[in-house]
Amino acid sequence: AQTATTAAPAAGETEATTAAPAAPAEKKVVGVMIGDMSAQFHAYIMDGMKKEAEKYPDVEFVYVDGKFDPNVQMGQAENFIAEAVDAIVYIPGDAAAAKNLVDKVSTAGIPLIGVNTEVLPEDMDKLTSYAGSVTIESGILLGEAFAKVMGGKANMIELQGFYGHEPQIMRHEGILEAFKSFPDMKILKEDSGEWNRDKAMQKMENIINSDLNGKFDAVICHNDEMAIGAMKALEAAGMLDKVKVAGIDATPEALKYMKEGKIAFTVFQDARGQGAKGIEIAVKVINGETVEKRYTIPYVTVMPEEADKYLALYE
Amino acid sequence: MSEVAVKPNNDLSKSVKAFLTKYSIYFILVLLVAILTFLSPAFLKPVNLINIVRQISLIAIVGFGVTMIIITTGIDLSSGSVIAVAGIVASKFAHPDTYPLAVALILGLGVGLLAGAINGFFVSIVKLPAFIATLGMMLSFRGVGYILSEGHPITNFTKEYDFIGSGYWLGLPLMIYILFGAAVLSYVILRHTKTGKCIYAIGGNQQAAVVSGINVKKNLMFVYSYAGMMSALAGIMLSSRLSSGQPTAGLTYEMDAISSAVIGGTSLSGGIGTIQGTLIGALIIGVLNNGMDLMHINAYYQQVVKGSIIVLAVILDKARNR
Amino acid sequence: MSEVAVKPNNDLSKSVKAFLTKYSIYFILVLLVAILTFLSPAFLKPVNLINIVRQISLIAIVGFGVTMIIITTGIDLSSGSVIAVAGIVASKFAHPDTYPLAVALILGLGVGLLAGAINGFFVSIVKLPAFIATLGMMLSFRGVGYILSEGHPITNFTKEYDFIGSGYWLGLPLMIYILFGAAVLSYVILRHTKTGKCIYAIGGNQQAAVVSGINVKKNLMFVYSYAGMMSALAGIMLSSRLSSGQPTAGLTYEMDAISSAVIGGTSLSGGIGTIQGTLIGALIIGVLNNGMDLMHINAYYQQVVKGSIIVLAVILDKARNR
Amino acid sequence: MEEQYILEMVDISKSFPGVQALKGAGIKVRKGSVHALMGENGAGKSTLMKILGGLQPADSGKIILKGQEVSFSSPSESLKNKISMIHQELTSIPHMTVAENIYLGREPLAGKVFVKDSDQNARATELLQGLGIQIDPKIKMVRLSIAQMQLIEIAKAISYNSEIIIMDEPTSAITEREVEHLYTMIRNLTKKGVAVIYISHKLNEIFNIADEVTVMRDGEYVNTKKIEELTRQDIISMMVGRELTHMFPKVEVEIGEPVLEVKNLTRAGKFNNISFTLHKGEILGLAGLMGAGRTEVMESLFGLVPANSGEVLIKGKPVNIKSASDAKKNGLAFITEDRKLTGLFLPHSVKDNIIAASLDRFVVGGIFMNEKSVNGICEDQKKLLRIKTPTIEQKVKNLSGGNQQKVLLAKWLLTDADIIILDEPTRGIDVGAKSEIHALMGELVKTGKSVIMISSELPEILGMSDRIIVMHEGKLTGEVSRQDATQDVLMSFATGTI
Ligand SMILES: Nc1ncnc2c1ncn2[C@@H]1O[C@H](COP(=O)(O)OP(=O)(O)OP(=O)(O)O)[C@@H](O)[C@H]1O
Ligand SMILES: Nc1ncnc2c1ncn2[C@@H]1O[C@H](COP(=O)(O)OP(=O)(O)OP(=O)(O)O)[C@@H](O)[C@H]1O
Ligand SMILES: [Mg+2]
Ligand SMILES: [Mg+2]
Repeated sequence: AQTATTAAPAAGETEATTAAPAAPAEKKVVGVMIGDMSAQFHAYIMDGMKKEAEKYPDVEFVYVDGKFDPNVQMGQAENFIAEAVDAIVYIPGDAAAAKNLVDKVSTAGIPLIGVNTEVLPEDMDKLTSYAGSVTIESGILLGEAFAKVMGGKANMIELQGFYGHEPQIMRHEGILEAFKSFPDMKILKEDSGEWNRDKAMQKMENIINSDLNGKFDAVICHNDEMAIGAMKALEAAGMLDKVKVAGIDATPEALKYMKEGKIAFTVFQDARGQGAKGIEIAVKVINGETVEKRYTIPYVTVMPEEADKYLALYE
Repeated sequence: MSEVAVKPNNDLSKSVKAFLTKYSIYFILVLLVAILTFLSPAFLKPVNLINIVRQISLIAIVGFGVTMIIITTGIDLSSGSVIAVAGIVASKFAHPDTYPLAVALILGLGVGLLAGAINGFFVSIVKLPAFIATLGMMLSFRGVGYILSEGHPITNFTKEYDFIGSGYWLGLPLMIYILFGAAVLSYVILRHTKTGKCIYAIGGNQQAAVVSGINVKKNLMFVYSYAGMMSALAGIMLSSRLSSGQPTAGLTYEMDAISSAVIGGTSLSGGIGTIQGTLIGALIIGVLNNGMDLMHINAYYQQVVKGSIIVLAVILDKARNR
Repeated sequence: MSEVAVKPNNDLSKSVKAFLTKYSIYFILVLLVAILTFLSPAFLKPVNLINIVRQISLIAIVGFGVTMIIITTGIDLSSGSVIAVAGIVASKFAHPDTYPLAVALILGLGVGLLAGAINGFFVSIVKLPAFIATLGMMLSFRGVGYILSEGHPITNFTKEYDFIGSGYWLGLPLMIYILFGAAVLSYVILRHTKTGKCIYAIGGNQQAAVVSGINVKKNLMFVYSYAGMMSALAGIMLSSRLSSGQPTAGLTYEMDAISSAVIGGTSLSGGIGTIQGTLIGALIIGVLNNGMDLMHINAYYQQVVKGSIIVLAVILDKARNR
Repeated sequence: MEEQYILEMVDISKSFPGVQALKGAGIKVRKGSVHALMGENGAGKSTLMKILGGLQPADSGKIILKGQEVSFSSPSESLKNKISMIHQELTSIPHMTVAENIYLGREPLAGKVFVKDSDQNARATELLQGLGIQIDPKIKMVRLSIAQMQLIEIAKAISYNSEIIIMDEPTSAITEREVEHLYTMIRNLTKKGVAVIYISHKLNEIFNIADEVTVMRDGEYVNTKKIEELTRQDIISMMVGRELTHMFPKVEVEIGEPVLEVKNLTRAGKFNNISFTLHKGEILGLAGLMGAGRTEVMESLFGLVPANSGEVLIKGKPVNIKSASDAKKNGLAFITEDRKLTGLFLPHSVKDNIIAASLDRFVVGGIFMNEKSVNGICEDQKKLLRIKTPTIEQKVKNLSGGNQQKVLLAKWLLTDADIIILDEPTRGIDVGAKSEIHALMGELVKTGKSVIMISSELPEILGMSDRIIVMHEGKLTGEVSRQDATQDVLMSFATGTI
């Protein structure tokens, strides 16, 4: 990858001076690679980014949608390298598949700021900075809080994210990790709601009609969208008083349902905070300021009584 | 001019065979139900059957419009995106204390009609292949959905709007009545109206239809607009069922709707197809999804099984067109 | 009746017109490039052009196989799933210190060949509509991908394997050479071999092909198997490019491949289409995606623009088939 | 028998689901002879030949080729045994070149894989020149007229250098001039010892070219005779199984006032200044050679393709017909020449086909179809035209050609039009059905309707028309009354030699 990619910034500079009249005057550009704009959570990160970005009118921020396809993200990174942007903010759709992308960007000498999702441990060093959490922790928190809510004993259904997506894999691992110390927290059935309220609702309806009916008392979901879907199916079947549902993200809707007692709890991941931090770091980097290697924004378990506090964040 | 053409060898076996081939798709459904009942006792409970019908109602409703389109030798890949756009538009007007229910419904259906008319315009006036026209519109409409919703779900509906997707009447979900209504309407249009005859004629032989004085453009416009409206209806139902109008709603529903139609005997080369077939096709898909869940088949294997059974169903049904 | 309809009668304008219609798709690409160069100075830089070609190499390679399938009046919806399965299989054998590179390549391509042959079997022997057969296999193969990978990405490759997707040779990415090789191979097969003539003949008039003594089944088996292998090649390249064999790889790539073929002038009703057209079609899509990113068009609007331009390109290209 | 048969098909049976197409049928063909195979529509002629061509397997029976029993499981085996075939259905591949079409499946190869295009084109040029066909082998098939395509099919069948060539209705799309040319080609072939099996519904051709005639009826062998031993009437009664007295049953009707006047109708590149008048109760014959532009005139008259200039008057009033529905409103009906391409809805029922041009008449309440009246009227039409079908729900694709043609007629008669345009109404139709259709034309004019009949069969034109107009290369070249018309007069107008 050496020959051409190292040539990229050089080529960029020479061309920039002789560029067409349409070229804007010296405005710095930050490329922002969203993992998947259709994912609710990433949309909230982007909200945080856009809000923060308003503070820097002399920097242009370009948002692109990775569609949860690492190949698309790779292409976008290549486009940004070709364009010789000043920094890239990057939400990986997938850690394993981010390896070459990280290599390319760092070889090209463009600062790369990771947000929300970690890349592989051996690649973390190549990031200029990282603002986010450790994905597996969300699963651990979710599992631990559920154990607490259920008194250490439950028969659960696990609704996972889209199979093969990074957070699905890590959250599942986290949940199992948490349950190691709670041997009576049993998962009766694993299935996927594909991050999606619609799919989760259908899955739950079918499970309710299966022989598992009456045998489970908790539904643990990899995100709030699926938790809401499961909750709606349970509510329609009149089972909500016997079954507890929880997810991750603390979306406004989930918080609202928590207040109504329909969802047990959620795990807050500061989407807007992460997004804002990512933008802030990027601006610092292009202004030559020093930044830390890592800004950890921890997950927080949110119980119903705190719902209002978190709802206020979305105002 | 000889009598060779009509000479049955054995009247009984022939009529049994004719009956079987004519209704083969029903037998596949019955067979599937029988197997699942045997394997999972929970399957045949009324509450589960109601559940299945409610779950398939969306793809079946989309499928009715798509069936008409396929009969005219077309296809519609944009249905899933129309579901999203219509759901979002209706949701925007479904907040409490703003407009009466009718406004949300009319605007939601209206936007579907418009989307369908755009497809129809490209297919009938510009004469593009339906595949590429609706593929382009699949992308464009989805984008419009994101733009209208700014990427976020639209929530907080009136009680009436919520009732569409979650309400019950006489012990049955309202969605089942809507499904039934859409099926009857589509059936009557296709079987008992002049438009229906024109749809079949266009699909059977478009040139002959032109020579026979059938207004091909007008009828194609109707078919695509109607299908757009059916997708919009499904979009409204979905947003109400989920209490949320989402830009990601209905992703890949077009494939399920097309599969329902094709499994139900609609020919992709046009001229052949029925609404009741599509309903059965959707039921086969729904029964499969539900049955595999009830039997706790591993999700990875579910896809393999589903793919294989779709192919198998079509193989078994092939005799019909022989 | 009495109005003037068409009045050319001008030899020069006629031949210009013939030239334009024959190469209309090239002009659309040139037009697009001109517009983008004007709007975004970064566009025409060599490194960006190389980027575009590398980015489209996957869908173009898949598109070459799909083009042949569409020429026979078929379609392949399973390409995306084959990408995943082949990528996973190859990845499994690409760990350092296990097997030589050839093993990963042969097994990866072999699994694609097998998947293609399964499609071919259903289409040519069982005589199912290609749409439904490959739709079923799309689901099944995707499931197989999950089963083989147990839902996790497969990582940690040999240097040689990594080189496929990230290596450079003489200043150009290896992927571009592979694209070029696949294009030439496919072009030669389609244009200059007996098999190619058979493919066009089957698509142009299957009955005619049969009576001319062409073995339709054998040729269809070849076409689907070849397309499966092309998808597998793309799958191997993708897994290497990402250093990771993933069960979710290639989702919806089949639609991009089909779009490339259709934009490039391949007719969904069969008998018409070229490899160079598909390459141009893929370039149009790639140039669009890249250009819109460079021009900083909002991602939501990008979808609307992309959908509209696909439709527009096909409208402009339509003259060709008149 | 003085000479050995090159081919014997003995006791061949074949059934399709619900249809016994062949019951012990057979044919014996001598080397270097033209053997005509005759029979009504659906008698099983094509099926018998498809078995010989390897397209369909026989259920039972024997094929003996040059003394050896053989069986073919695919067309390529049959081709290898030096049997080639011109199929009843045109089998060209539109977007491939003429040369590619001719050498399909046996392209000249380099290294067993690569096609030598220039070789192929050279061979095709040579072949076509040798046969006197002026068509560039490098142009795409889609640019040829139907007649030219049929010539290419003939050339293709000959190019296999076969010992037996089957010609299943080779002249259905070409006119007298090309037919003459075909005769020459066939005579050259038989001189070289090639045997030709010739299927046609045109008795003229049989008497012109055949040495022997085998007749089939209802899937069974009836008889084989030398042509010298036969009269027209003999063949017809063998085919039909009864006497058929009136061949062209011309009904005398009083000709009334003009109902249709066409003035200077022109469409660039297709036809020029076409003017003619049609009267009430008249059958106007429109004759001409292939590509004369007859169909094109009617397409413009019917509003399917706009003309550039000209005037049309119906019952004295100028009309502006821009679509088929305009045409229908003005009392026109158009039975097109290619019933499969522009006439019928093959996958649909007889009933749905019959009502397709008169849907409005069955609509109740603005939108709904009145099924009861549909069924009643379709049953009436079925009886009236004697359409042979078990029920009106039968799919049209399962009917024989003649009955399909009657369904097409029924569709247009139901519109109750006053001016009926019949374009090649009896193409590919057996003598029995043909005379029924002719009788029907008589019935129509008796009730005061008028007919324009395009036909490439001069006997039909001469037998049926009250008046005949002739076209040549897009121009009207002559008009003759029934009394003055002879084959010679018409031919000289049609070839533009007057
Ligand atoms: N593939 C098929 N499936 C079912 N029936 C068939 C098939 N092919 C032919 N038949 C039937 O077999 C009978 C014989 O048909 P065939 O085509 O051999 O007649 P033909 O003598 O060639 O008639 P024509 O003069 O109209 O060409 C007819 O009744 C026809 O409907
Ligand atoms: N839509 C069309 N596209 C291309 N060619 C056509 C079309 N319609 C007719 N032709 C061809 O144009 C030529 C003139 O057509 P036309 O059918 O009017 O001649 P005709 O005198 O009616 O001869 P025929 O005896 O073949 O009916 C014919 O060779 C015909 O095959
Ligand atoms: Mg025949
Ligand atoms: Mg004609």
